[in-house]
This record gives sequence, structure tokens and C-alpha cells, in this order.
Amino acid sequence: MGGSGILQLIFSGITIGSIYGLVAVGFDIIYNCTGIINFAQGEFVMLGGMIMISLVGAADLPMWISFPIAVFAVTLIGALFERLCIHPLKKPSILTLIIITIAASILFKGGAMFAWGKQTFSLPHFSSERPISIFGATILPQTVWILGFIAVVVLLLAFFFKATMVGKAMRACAANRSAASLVGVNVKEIVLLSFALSAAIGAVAGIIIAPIALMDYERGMILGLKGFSAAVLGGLGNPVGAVVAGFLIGIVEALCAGLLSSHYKDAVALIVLLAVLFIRPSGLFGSLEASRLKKF
Amino acid sequence: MESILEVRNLVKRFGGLVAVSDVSFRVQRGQIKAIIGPNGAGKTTIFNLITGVDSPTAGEIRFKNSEINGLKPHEIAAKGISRTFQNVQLFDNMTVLENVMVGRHPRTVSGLLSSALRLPRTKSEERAIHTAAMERLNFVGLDSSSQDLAVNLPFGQQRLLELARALATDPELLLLDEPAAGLNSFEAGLLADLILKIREHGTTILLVEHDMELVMDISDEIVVLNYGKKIAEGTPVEVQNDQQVINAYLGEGP
Amino acid sequence: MGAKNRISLGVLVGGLVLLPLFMRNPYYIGVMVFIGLYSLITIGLSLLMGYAGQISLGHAAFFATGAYTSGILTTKAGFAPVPAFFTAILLTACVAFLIGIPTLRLKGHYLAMATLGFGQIVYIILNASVEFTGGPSGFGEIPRIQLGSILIESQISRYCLVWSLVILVLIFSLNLINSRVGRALRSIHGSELAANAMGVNTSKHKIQVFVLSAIYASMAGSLYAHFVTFISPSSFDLKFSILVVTMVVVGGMSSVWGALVGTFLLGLLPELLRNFRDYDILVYGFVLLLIMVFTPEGLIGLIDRLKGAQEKRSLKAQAKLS
Amino acid sequence: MSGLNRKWTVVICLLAAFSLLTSTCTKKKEAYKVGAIFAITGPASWLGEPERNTVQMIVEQVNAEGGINGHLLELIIEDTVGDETKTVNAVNKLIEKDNVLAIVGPSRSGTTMAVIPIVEKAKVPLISCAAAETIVEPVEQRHWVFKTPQKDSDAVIRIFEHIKSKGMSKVAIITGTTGFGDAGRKQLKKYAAEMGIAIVADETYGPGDTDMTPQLMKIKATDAQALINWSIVPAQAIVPKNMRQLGMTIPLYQSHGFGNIKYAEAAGEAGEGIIFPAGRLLAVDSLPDDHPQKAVLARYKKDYEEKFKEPVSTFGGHAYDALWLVIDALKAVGPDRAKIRDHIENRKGFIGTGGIFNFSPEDHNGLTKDAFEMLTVKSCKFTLLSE
Repeated sequence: MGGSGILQLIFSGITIGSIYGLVAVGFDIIYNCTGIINFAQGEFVMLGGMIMISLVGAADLPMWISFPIAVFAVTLIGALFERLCIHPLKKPSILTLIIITIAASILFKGGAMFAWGKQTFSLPHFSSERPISIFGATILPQTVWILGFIAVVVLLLAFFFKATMVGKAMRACAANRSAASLVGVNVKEIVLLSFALSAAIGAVAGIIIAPIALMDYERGMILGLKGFSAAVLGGLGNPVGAVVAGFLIGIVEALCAGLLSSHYKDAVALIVLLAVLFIRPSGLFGSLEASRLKKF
Repeated sequence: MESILEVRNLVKRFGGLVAVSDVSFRVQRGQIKAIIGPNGAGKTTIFNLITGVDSPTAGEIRFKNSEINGLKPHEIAAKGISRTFQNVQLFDNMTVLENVMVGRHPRTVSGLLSSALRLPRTKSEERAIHTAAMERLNFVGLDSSSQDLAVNLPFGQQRLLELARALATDPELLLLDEPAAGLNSFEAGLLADLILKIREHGTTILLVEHDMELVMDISDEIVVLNYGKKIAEGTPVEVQNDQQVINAYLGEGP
Repeated sequence: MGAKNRISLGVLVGGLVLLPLFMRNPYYIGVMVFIGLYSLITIGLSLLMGYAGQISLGHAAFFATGAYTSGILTTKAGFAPVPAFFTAILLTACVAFLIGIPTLRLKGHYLAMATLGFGQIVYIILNASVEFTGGPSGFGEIPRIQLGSILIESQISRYCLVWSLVILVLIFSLNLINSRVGRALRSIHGSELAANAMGVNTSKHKIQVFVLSAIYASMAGSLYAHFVTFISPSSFDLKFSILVVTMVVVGGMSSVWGALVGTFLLGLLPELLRNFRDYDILVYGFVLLLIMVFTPEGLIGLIDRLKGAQEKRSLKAQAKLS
Repeated sequence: MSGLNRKWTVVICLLAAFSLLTSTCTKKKEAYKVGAIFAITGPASWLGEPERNTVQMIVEQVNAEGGINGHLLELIIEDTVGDETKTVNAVNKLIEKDNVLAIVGPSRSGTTMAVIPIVEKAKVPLISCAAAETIVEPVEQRHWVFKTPQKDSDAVIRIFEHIKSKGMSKVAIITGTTGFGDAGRKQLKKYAAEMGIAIVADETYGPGDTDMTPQLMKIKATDAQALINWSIVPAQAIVPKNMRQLGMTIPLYQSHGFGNIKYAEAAGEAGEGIIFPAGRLLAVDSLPDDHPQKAVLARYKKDYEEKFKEPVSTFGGHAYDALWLVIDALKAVGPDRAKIRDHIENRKGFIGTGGIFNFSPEDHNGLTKDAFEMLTVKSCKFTLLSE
């Protein structure tokens, strides 16, 4: 396979890897504020995609209107989930919270099954489907859309965390919850916000991937799993690391499928992940101190 | 007198921060020796280095004339060094008695299989562990609460429990990390008596402590650290009159 | 083993002996057989999670190693089921040991990810090495277990075999918990730092209990292979690993009894929900959510709390009397 | 006087009620119980859903027409969730608790394989709706087991015949890593050797994969003249899309697992021109009126699409054939498991949606490669491949 072939594989890896990265960012935001790994994160992705498909397909709304509505709807679901299932608990163990998110993911999946049925749906591409040729490799315009959205989301998040009061409060929470509450940060509100924000990011991921990956009610699990891998590889709680790790996993998968064997491509990505963890037990960009502080 | 512990030119750096810088001292068998110094002087770090929790950047630690740096904490414990912690580290999910029984670990042998199969050997060992643990609880005066959960004890008793647990390992050298912190003066007095009693049984004691009254009362010798460096060593009287020590504690006057 | 454990064990054994007398229908016995298989795994997991404080999201892999080793040895290498059963245990123990050394150095979510990744890798290998495992189609014709002159084929004979094994494993585990090694394990959960200082070789004990729990899972896997006589990778996926962890947490991690309670509940629930038809997935998720929101310590925690309230009430009553 | 009257009224009412009760009991014959197990939820629910819908529809129709020889048909439907353990429990329940006469399903090969030992031991006829050939082979160990979907090997033969007729001999295959894809991969390799076709690339993808361009890049680099995409999961629709992106123009063949118009819709424009073998159900409109299957197919399609407002799929057709085989046997021999089995085994000329079934003691599938037609996708519709 020539250079353009390799380039093609890397494009493929970047496309899917950016989705992993975006899902991973969702994991990180909730993890930072609560220490929870939200196993329902993948379902937010699925819900985003499915709601968008309904709005565009059944309700016949234009894309640019459907997009914010779908994101808002999933954000609301995320916030409701936090209020109803996480908020009422007093001092639960992390493991309990994780099982709650697993239960919630079963519920979301079941609800989606009744709402949309068991079929697979597709969403029209945001613009034309004509492939663009770059140095002999081809990419779909949708890939450009995806990368654009990732850039926008990452920049917005960076601005949010660095420059806004709420964002700063969230970062304070991530660094030290009790200290944050001492200086007047309402930790409970921040937790709610983190769920809402994660849900919104998940929804965006689901919407932008739907045109090229199709969507059905079972899709969330596998995307969630890959996103979790990226979050851990990047060092939990580190959104920049998550995006980088997402690209990394996507590219390793694509290269392995294209050059070695598609039978073992998922395994190779996991082996890389495990190898990194064994050498650096807190991921590529995580600090060891943080991994010590947050345990079950 | 032979020295049971010898620390030579010990250095520990965390990144750019030098926590312990070229510290040497000896502990004689049967002594009560104290390490004092202002906060951040590197006292707890030295404990962590001796017990293998951290490994030294440079230098040597010898216990009973053999080098122990580089050994894992559990190996060092098995050699006869035990400790308590500045912020109490009890096994909250276990009873008071069970906490002390864990202390018998390095002096007993039953493995997973023989434990699970309840072999006769294990059964008799288990009885021995029980007896030994009750003795230690008796010694510190906690025998009446042996069946309570450790987490439910009042703080002062938790300190005593940690002491009993450390004693259960039959240590030759016992490291006490601020044993009197958080105790009232009555409790601290009882603790001093206990420490002296432990020494009578032949256990050497090295302690880090802020309660100067306690330190001066019971210590045979004192090492003073400041910013990771040893600035003085000697008997309580010698140390109290050392100008460098006075400066370190009171701040250098104009 | 304390008196409380002895009583609980007696009640369990009594219940198990009486059950087939009242439930004549082989279908119910069949459901109990699977609950028994799950129990083998969850008892091990509760030792690992509740006592040693280590999580594993990859136990489906050990379940699979047991099942596939037994299946392959008996169908392709001419082994009898019983020697295959022990070979599977040996192999699973070796795999768990080798995986455990690097993995158990990790903590918290990193450990969860590593075990999850290991489980997924095994799942992918089962799917991809078609010549050996039959690939996604799996393989059948696995012989049934022959114990002396008894062929383990009827539901009731499976019931007896699997639950005898569960009881043995339970006694073994309860003995372990209340022993030198068991206390060392629990001390790791309490404070790894202090456990080390007390001479407990924490990494050795973590690996020991990891291997032990893998062996339990392997036993369950071997029995599964010989009971169902057909295996394919879909029974050994991530969902299975999550299911067994959920059983332990729902029941309560504070004791092996919690694991058993959780296994019973989540094992029976799908059968009870058959009447809900398609809605069973919703009801299942909802029940799970309710349990975790209202009894975060698991059902065993709830039972303890009720008992505590009872005691408090009786204490108050006594205080009033005097 | 009035007291006596009241007493009599009560007695008369009771008697009337009793006689009414007994008369209805004797008039109505005992219902025939048949079990059905499909993957109604879980990862294969898109298979189980049309199957469940189909059998429910049949039961309503049969009972509305007075049942089978006066007996109502009672169908007990269980969900396998696509999981083998759950399937085993469900089949045990159907046999031991519900005491069914026969079982229709399961949907997937893996779950079917898991329950074969149970039905063989309990001596209950099972008509599977899953594809793998090992379900009915070796037939001497499958005394009680039948299946309605066409054989994988026949689909492979039809595809290879078509490829050879176009003068091609080098193909690439890409298969899904599920039981269906794996069984197909094995058959493709087996018949390629026999029919003189070279497989120059052999790739796979998982059911959750979202991008197959890496695999297709590898295939593109070979001299393959055609690509065969063998899968039953929705992800198969991504392959034509990715081919289009990479500018691959070699013909794309799919398996009979493509027999769901939703897949063609998901593939969109990229799906145009896909060639695949399938039962005639999907192309019933372009079938000549005198075709023996036409009436059955047209009726099923019309009934199903009117009732459920969704396009019919071949998967539902497999359940349709399976349940009608059981009903056919019940009509002929009554409620006796062994007789039902014998009747199905000797049934010839049974017209179903999948083809015309001719069962025999040597063949528990009863279909030949003629059960397939080669179809293609034209303007997002399935039509007969014309030539």
C-alpha cells in the first residue's frame, strides 16, 4: 500500500478517533466533578443521533434547527438523570454510582427501543456526499464537518473552563471538592451542570457521526466503550488528553485493519491501551497523584 | 551499646524539592529516640524511607547491620520494624480485635489453601493469633472493646489501637509518627507511660512528635531536623540549649 | 467461620435440599442451575471486590477460559470431562496469574479499564481464532459430565452438582475470610499503606484472590459448557462481566452473602419479568436503579439497616421500661 | 312466601350458570399450545421483531377463522435477548411448564445450537428461523430439528455462479463477525475451492463498527474483480457507502442477510446495483402471476404491511413458514409431538415464503438453490435481476 493508502487509513482513523475523543471528553467532565465513570455516556451519543434523525426525518425540520433542539433535548435528559438518580444519594460509594449509571444506560436503551423501534436509521450528510480528494486519498465532506465540530467544541470548552466563572468553579471542583465548597462553590449545582454538559457533548458526537455510521438503539454501548478507552488512555480527567487519545486509538485501529488484520484490529488497540497503562499506570497525560486520590 | 538502626547520608528528592538532605544518625538498641523539627522538616519522609514506603534518592539505611533500603514495606515489617501513622490508618471495616490480629501477619505462616481448608495446623495457629492479639489489646487497655468496629472507637482509642496493632508484629524497632497528636494531656500522659513500658519489654523506639513535653520526658536522645537537614543531635538537655535549634523553632532573631 | 455464618449456611443448605421437593418442574430447577453457576462467579468476585477492594470488569474472560478449555479438550483432544475440568482450572489460574501481575498494580478506574480491556481481548480472540474456537458460530457436541455411573444430564442432577460445588466454594471462602489470609485481604481494602506496614504482602494477596476468583469462574465455565453442550463467544462478552459485577453490588459487597442475594435476585428477575414481554428491559433497568438509589449498600446493607433499626427500637423500649 | 321464592330464584340462577359453564367447556376444544422464541430484544432484535409480529398475525388469523380443526391456537412467545443462557431457560419453560407441542424459532444460529440438545432429549419438534447449516446437519443427530431459511451454501453457489457467468474468477470477501457472517465465510471458502474461484482478500468487521474503509483499502489494493459482503447486521450497509467514498467500482454482492429494505435505504445511493440472492418475498411484485409461490407471498406481504405499517422482510418470512408448517402438521395429525415431527419430515411441496419445501429424512431444510432468486437494488427497491 502506497503513501496515499496510508494517508487514507489515517484519515479514516482520525474521523472515527475524533468521535472517540468527543465521547471521552464527556466521560472526563463528569469524572472530574464526581469521580464517576458514567456508563450511560454512550447512550447520550445514541440519543443525540436518534433524536436528530427523528427531527430531520419524521418531523422534516431543517438540519440547522434540528441540531440545537436535539442537543438541548439530550442535555435535558442528562440533567434529569442527575436530579433523579444521582442527586438524592447521600455519600454513595463510587461503585454504587457506577452501577446506577449502568442501570440508567439499560433504561435509556430500553426507552429508545420503544421510541424508535429496532431498525437502523441513517441521517443525510450535512452537505454533499461527493468525496474530496487530498493527496490521492479521499475523505467525505462529513469528515470535515466532524473535525470542524470537534474543534469548535474543544475551543468552546477551553473558553468555558478558562474564562467563565462557572467553568472556573467546575475546575475548582475537579481539583478539590471540599475546598471548592468552602470557597462558596455550590458543588451539587456543579455536578448537575457536569451531567448536562456531558450529555450535550455526547449528543453532538452522536449527531455528527450518524450520517456516516448509521444509528440504532444499540449503538451507544460500543461508542461508550471506545470513548472510555480514550478517556483512560488520555489520563482520566484530562479533556485534552482524551481528544489526543481518541485520535490515537482511531488511527491504531485503522492502520491495524488496513495493514495487518481486520480480525484483530480492536484487540490491537486494546493491547496498546493496556501496554500504556502498564508502563504509565495513570494514562498518557494523567498525573499519578490524581489516580491515587480517586479510588473506589 | 550496639546500634539497631543506622541511617547514613540519606537523601530524598521529590522532583525539585529536597525533603531529606544528607541526614545521618544511629539508634541504639533499647533507646527511645525522637526526631523533632518544624513542619515540613522531613520527619515523616524519614519514616517512610525507613519503612520502605518511599525509596531514598541516595544514602543507606541499615537495620541490625544489614542494608534495608530497596526492600518492600512488608519485607521490612517482617524484619522487625513496625510503625504507626500520623493520620490514623486503621482497617475501618474490621473489628478492633481483627485489626490487631492482622498485626500478627509477619509472625505467622498459614497460606491461602491451608486457611481455606481449615487444616489442624492453621486452627492452632489461629488460636495463637487470637491469644496474642488479646494480650496486646490488654496491654493498651482496649480488651473490653475487642468486638467493636475499629471505625466506631473514639479518636484517642484509635491511636491506642494502632499501637496495639504495631506491637502485635513483635517489632524490635517501633516507629511512632506523632502518637500524641490529637490527644488531650491526660491521654498523652497515659501514652508516655505506655511507651516507657514498651521499652521495658526490650523494644527500641523511634518517634516523631510535636508535643515537646512528652518528647523531653521520655526520650534518651533527640535528632533535630530543619528543612530536611540535621541541625542537632543529643540528649534532651543538650538539644534544648542548642542555639541552632532555638533559632529554628523561634525564628532567627534580628 | 462465626456462628452467624454457620446459621446462614445451614439455612441455605436446608433451602436447597427442600426446594426440589416443592418445585417439581424441571424448568424452575433449570433456572436454579444457572443461578448456581452465576453464584460460583459472584462469590469469587465478592472476595475480590468486597474484601480485597479490587474491581474486575473482565471476569467473563475466565468464565470463557473454563468453558472453552473444557469444550475443546473434550471434543477435540479426547479428554474426559472431569480431567478437562481440572485442566481448565489450571490454565485459567495461569492466565489470571500472568494478567494479574501487571494489572493489579493499577487502581480504581484504571484497573477497571485494564480488566475490561483484557476481557474484550479474550472475546475478540474467541471470535477471530476460528480454527480453534469455532469463531462466532461457536461449537457444540460437548459431552456431558459422567461421575462414576451417573451421567449429569437431568436438571436435578445438574442442580445437585452445581449447588454442591457452590456450597463447597462458599465454605472454602468463608473459612478464608476469617483466617490470616482473609484478614490480610480485608486489611488491603481498609488501608493498603497500613497493611503493608503490618507485613502484609499486598500485591501477593491481591494476585492470590484474583487467581482464586478466576478459578471459581473457570469452574462455572466448565460446568456451563457441559450443561449447555454448546458454546459461542456471545455468552462471554462485556455484558456478562458487567452483569456479575452488578449482581455483587446489588446484593452488597460487604459480605459473600450479599453476592448470593444479588445473584438470586438478578438471576430470577428476568424469569419473573417474562410476563412483561418487551417491557422487561425497562422494568429490569428500573428495578436495578431503584435498588441502587434506595439501598446504595446493596440488599444486604438494607437487611442490616432494618436489623439495626429493630435493635434501636428494642433498646429504646428497654430504656423506657427501666 | 317471598322468602321461599327468593331461595328458588337463587337455585335456578346457580343451575343456569353451572350449565352455561359446563356447556362452554365442552363445546370449546382444548387449545393447541405452540411455543415461539425470538430475539425480540437485544442486539438481534431487528431479526426477532418481524418474526414476532408475523407469528402474532398468523395466530389472530387462524383463530379468527375458527382455529385448527376447532382447536384454538395458543402461541406462547418468549424472548431470547439473543443470549444463549436465556434461550435455554426459555425453551425449558416452554417444554416443562407450558408443555408446548412444537417450538418455532430461535432467531439466531447460536441460540438454536444451544437448545438443540434440549429438544432432542425432550422430543419436541423445533423449527428454527436461523440460517446456519449445522442446525440440521448431521441430520441423524437432528431428529427433532428443522429450519426454514434457505441454505448458506445455496446462496454461495448462486453468487459464485453469477460471478462466473460474468467471466470473473477473483473475489474479495468481507464478513461480519457474527454467527451468520462466520458461517457464510466458511461456506464461501469451501465453495470457492470447489468452483474454481480465488479469494484474494478475506476481511471482517464487527457488528458495532462504523467505518470499513481500512478493510476496503486492503481489498482495493488487490486484483479482486468483485466483492462479497456477507453479514446480517445493520453495519453491512456501511460497506457500499465506504466503497463509494474510495471510488471502488467493482460489483458488490451481498448475502441473503441483506433481505431488509431498511438496509438498502441506509446505504442510500451507494446501495444501487448491489446484487444478492434472496427468497422471492422481496420481489413479489415482479414475479409472474403463475408462479406457484405468488399467492402465498402476495398475501403475506399485504397482510403484514397493512397491519404493521412497515415493509416486510425475509426474516419475518422464515417465521411465517415455520409456524405454518406446524399448523399444517397440527391440522393433519393433531396434538402429538412425534406425529407432528413425522408429518413435517415427510412433507413435500409445502409452499412457503422462502421457497417450496420438500422435506425428507435426509433433508430437514427442504429447500434447494432454486429457492433463491438473484435480486438487485434499483431506485432503493429490490427487483429481480433481469438478464
